[in-house]
Amino acid sequence: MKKNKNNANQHVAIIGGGIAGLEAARALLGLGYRPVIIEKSDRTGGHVADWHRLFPDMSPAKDIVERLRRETEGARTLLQTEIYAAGRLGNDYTLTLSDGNTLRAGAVLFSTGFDLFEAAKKEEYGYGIYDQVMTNADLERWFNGGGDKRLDGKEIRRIGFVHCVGSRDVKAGNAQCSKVCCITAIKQAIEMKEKFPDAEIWCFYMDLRLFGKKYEDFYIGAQRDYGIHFIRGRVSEVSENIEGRVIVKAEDTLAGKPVKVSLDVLVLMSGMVCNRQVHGLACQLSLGVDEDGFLKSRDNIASITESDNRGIFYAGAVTGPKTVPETLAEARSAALSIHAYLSAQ
Amino acid sequence: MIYKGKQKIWSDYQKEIPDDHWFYVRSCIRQSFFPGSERYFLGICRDMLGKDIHETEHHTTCGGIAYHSDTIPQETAMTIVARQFALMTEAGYKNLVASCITSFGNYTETLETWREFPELEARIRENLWKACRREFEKPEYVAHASDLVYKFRGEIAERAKYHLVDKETGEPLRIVEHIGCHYSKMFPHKGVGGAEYPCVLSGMAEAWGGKVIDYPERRHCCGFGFRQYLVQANRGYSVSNTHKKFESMEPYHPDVIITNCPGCPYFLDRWQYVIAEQTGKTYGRNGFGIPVLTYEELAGLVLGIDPWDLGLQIHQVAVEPLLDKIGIEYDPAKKYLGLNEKEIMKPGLPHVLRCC
Amino acid sequence: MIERIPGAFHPFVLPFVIGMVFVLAWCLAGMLRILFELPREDRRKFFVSLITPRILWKDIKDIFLNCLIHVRLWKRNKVLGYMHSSIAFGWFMLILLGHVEVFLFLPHRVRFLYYPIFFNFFVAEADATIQGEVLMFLMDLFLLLILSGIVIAIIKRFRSRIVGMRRTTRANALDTVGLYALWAIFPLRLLAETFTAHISGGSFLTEPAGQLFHRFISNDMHILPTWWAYSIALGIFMVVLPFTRYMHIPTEMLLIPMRNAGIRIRSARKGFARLEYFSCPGCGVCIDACPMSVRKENLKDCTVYLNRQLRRKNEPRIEEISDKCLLCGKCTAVCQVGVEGPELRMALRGERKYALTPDYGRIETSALSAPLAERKAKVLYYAGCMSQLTPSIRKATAAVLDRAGIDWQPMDPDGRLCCGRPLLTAGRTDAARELMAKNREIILASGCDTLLLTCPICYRVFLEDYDLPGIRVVHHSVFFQELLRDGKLTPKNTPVEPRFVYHDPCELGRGCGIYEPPRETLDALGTLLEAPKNRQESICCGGSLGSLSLSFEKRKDITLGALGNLTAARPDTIVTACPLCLNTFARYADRPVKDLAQVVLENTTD
Amino acid sequence: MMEFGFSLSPSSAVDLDKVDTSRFDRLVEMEPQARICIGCGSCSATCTAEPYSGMSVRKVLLGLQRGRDAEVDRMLAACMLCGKCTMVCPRGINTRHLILSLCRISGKGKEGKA
Repeated sequence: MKKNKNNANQHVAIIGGGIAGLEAARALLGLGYRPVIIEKSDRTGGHVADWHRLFPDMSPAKDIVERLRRETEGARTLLQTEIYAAGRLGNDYTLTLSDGNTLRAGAVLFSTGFDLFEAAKKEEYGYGIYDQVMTNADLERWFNGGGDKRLDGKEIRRIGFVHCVGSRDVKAGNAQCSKVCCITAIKQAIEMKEKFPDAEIWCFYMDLRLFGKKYEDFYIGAQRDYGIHFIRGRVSEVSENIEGRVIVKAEDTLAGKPVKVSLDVLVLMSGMVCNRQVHGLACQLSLGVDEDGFLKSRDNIASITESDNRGIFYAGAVTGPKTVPETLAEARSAALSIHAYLSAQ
Repeated sequence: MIYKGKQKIWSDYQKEIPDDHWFYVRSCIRQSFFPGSERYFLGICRDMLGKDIHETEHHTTCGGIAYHSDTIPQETAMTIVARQFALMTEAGYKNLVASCITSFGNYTETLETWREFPELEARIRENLWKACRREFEKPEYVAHASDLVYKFRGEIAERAKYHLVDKETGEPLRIVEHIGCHYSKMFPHKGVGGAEYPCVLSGMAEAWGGKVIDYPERRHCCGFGFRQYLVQANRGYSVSNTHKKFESMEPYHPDVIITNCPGCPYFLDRWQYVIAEQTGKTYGRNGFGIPVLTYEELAGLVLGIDPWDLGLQIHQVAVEPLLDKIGIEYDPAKKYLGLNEKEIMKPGLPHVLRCC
Repeated sequence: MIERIPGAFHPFVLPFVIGMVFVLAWCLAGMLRILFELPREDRRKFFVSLITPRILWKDIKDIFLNCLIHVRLWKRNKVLGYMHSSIAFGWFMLILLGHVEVFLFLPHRVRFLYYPIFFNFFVAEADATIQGEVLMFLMDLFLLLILSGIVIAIIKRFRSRIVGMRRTTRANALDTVGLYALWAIFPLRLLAETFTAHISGGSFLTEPAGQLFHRFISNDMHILPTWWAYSIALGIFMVVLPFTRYMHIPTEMLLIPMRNAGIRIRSARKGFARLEYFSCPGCGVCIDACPMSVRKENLKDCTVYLNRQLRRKNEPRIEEISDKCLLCGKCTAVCQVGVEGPELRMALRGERKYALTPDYGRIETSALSAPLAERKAKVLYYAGCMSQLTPSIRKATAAVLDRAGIDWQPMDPDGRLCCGRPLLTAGRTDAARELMAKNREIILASGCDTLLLTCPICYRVFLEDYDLPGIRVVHHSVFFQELLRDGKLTPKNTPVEPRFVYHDPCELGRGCGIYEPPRETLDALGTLLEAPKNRQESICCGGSLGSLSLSFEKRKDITLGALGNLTAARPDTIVTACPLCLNTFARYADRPVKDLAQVVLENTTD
Repeated sequence: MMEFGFSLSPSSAVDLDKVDTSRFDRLVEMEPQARICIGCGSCSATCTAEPYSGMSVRKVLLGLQRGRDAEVDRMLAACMLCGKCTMVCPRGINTRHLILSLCRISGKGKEGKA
């Protein structure tokens, strides 16, 4: 698409400076727009910035985040900034920011992402109660060099992974599949096996949803090359024995028998849940919210990056759990949609 | 164990418990199994705390045992419950307190069902009217008696004569708390502390100086399970269940088990004898078992009531090692003297489990 | 004719004599050992065969045609056939004619083992008579024949592709010694005879050569060294012979009469099996023939290497090779001496010790046979496990049988027992017998007179290993051909004749010798094309149950290789008569693969 | 010992801490593919021996990892080696050879004498 001279005057507000926001900003910069990234935390990169390595190529998450940061240096990035109010003014949108300024933009992109399910809400898994229970995010933090007393200096011989923590669970309020946890669990199990070669690892799953490119290879590799055990059955309860080890109970539904195992560390695969903070803004702009709390696209097939409102666009996990490549592709797609929209004005 | 984590959960599951004016419904079986418990509950509430607690001789079973044993349908059980509500309404009370966990569960389940299916409530009202020409108002509040004791645990602690500590070492006693399944497993928000980490008993134990043990099979059923025990052919399951719990708590060397259900203390107590006979194994020190007390009995001990007045001699597992450890004074000679020092018969002694 | 050397002895004969005595003793001991290892009844069978004129004549004929003329090799590869028969037959004739000379001229010297071999050294003017002249001429002729063979052998050694072999075995050190000794023998003989030609006489080869040499070197000092060298070469060859592939020469001469006597492999290491793996000439024809050879890593898993490892007693490799084989039987089909690779492997698999014994005690045959006995159809159709996985075959067969008005019923409509052949191929013979006994009870109780099979695996075991008196065991390829021949099925008139290529399933073709009936059927229903490799030479589909250890991924190349052969003639449809071949080919084929039953159904009318 | 008319029944739960998987470990050495089963059940569904014995390669592999050796041996003894399971396995496991290997190692990882 050709760069439009008039684009230079056009502001596009990007709400959320995760990888979706950054990638969209990068694309919009390329098209000659002036994207403004509004990020509530003190840094961009979102959840991916906390991650260590990404499947399926095990590439460092840092690389992509840093590349995106570098390539969006030309965009205005407002950190530690929240949006107090939003409204429509003619063809434009005005956003009242927490820094007291008002931003006027021709289009608004919601790249507000997701929240990780709060693992402590699944009380039976004992996160925050039993010493040796941690989450996928805790583990990535540890992979990134942040110390963790659950692992540092401990003799780790037995590790468990619980899939679907807070996802596909109506009792936890999230019926949707969080999509990336199966492959993340397998990735982390392999990484743990590499760190603790003598450890035995069990993954407790309900279904294994390995839909993406090379995911199945990961699965076969985890079984064949790393000897990771997969038990089809959801963990029912977790307790602690007198030695401080975690006792996990589940049913091995393939064997039709209850199983229990004591572990040195248990990792809970917290799922992606909707970012509830964005609901207020969505309400002000009368955007649809799906039953699962994610924002509603105009339709889920042809225009997933478009809202029902002219000039408001979506990218990434704001509309539902997404993988990194899906998020990036949606961000570029949204940038093009924004360009088409603004060009038509 | 991260104690703070538990405290957070406990704070999420606190329920408001009315201060006074209760309609008390007794348990079918507790009066014979733990004859002192209900009496001292009323004693503590009325005499010590000066509360208004009313009970009536017209109260019957809540139907819970029959319901959970699949011998009566739910409608029948609900109609029986409705009759208890009618008694309460007639007596002019709005807060119901149940002595029995199954009753508590039964009342809660009935009320929750009616909330979901109002037409069912209408039918039950009709049934009750047809059956005994009674009408009722739903209680504003349903509590279990242990909720009240939990609420007043501080008052009891203030008046305590003994604390749950080893008098020799000053160490807190290691206490296993066992919550009846129907207390909060069905409706976590109806129990103090929720279902996973209830604090109704642990709160009492800690308030009175003890230390609660969180062992792996803490959540497990005592083994009663209604049909598991009531059908004789299934009793193996029942005792196996109990055995599993004891095996799990054994490494922690608990001093006492406290419970808030009629069935649990009975089975945790009596099955220790059966397990000892079957396997030769006992779980307390020196061949004794682990004493199993109701929370009222424990409160009674803390308040300095004579163990034999509390009916502790009725337990299978001897409580003397526990009494000695706390330093509670008792007269061994009076163990088998009943009310007014009347001789009640001495039981025969088991072969394996040490009882004196 | 003059005897030149008094006493008819010279020390140079010693290397030959020592070698000869050694090899004869070795062979005698070996023969006795094998005879001793044979089960008593087999031994008896062998002796009886030697006095049965019909078999004896066949023995002589086979030994002559195979060991000397190499008829089978001629059929396969004319250059190699010429090479082998020139050396073997030529050498045989040299020995024979040597003896004739001795008999004719110096009959009292016959008892000297070496005399006929070194005849030209010991005599003078042997060509003085017309008989002598003719014999000398023949001797030179056969020597020339051998030398021509040796030239080809040398070329083959270094450029096997020139003689039409893609792959051949790599010789070990002793084989190489034997080989060079063998190569050396005949040029040395030529030299020796050439140098003595002016004394003993010679013919068209030795005489002119002798005269030629005399122009350069005129004294006779070099006569003796050449005869010494000739004798030493012979001696070396015979001493190393038992430890080289050349052992096949004497062994095969025992193998042929034993096979003709009807003896089969009973034990994997002893008796007849030992005879087979020592009969292997190590030529490596089976390397190119083996379907596994499409993968380089499997080049050393064919029968020639099994025989080599068996001789070396390399147990891990023996196990690996015997488990990997597809049992397609092609190595046997191309083998010059007829080493039965599959049978050898099955016997080896049978040697395994298992901690767990199969037990089929819980299978009640009465319950399985009762409904069959009630219905009592003439033809009992047993689909077998593999046809259970290819319902197209079962349905087509049923429809064809109905179309032809056959009174039939299925034996295993809902999957029953396995035929037992997979257990046999895995070497679990006892378990197979137990299962076969159960099937036999069911079949006998069913009251049928024909047992129809659509699976060649089942067909072979029912044919070879079951005892079903009064019941005809027939494969559908034969049965349907008969139905067509008898007019019970009518070919459909089609404007364009479908072009078929027929794949011979291993168990049906090489296994049971059924090649023509399916072809006749296809020919009647359409145009039959032939794959370059067909019938005996057909290439295994790669799906064979015969291989125990070959993994799924590694079979793919075999299948693709077989498909390449089948599609060379550009057929519309690949037709086979085995559910396993069908299943395997269908996975990778670029055109329809059908069972014969489907083709018959589609191309006949009611 | 007093007779009560009932007795302690062993737990039906599989305690993975106590399960002896040495036989499975030995199998994995011989047949690395044993690990890649996904428990789809194709083998069980197609098994010729299943109607007479409950044989299932899936259950065999799982049983070995859950300490159910006696059950595994009972199933293995019923196998007819027909090879259907090998043909249907979506992961391409050579189940037939796997069964033969398993038959060579008995109960506690001991090997049948060759």
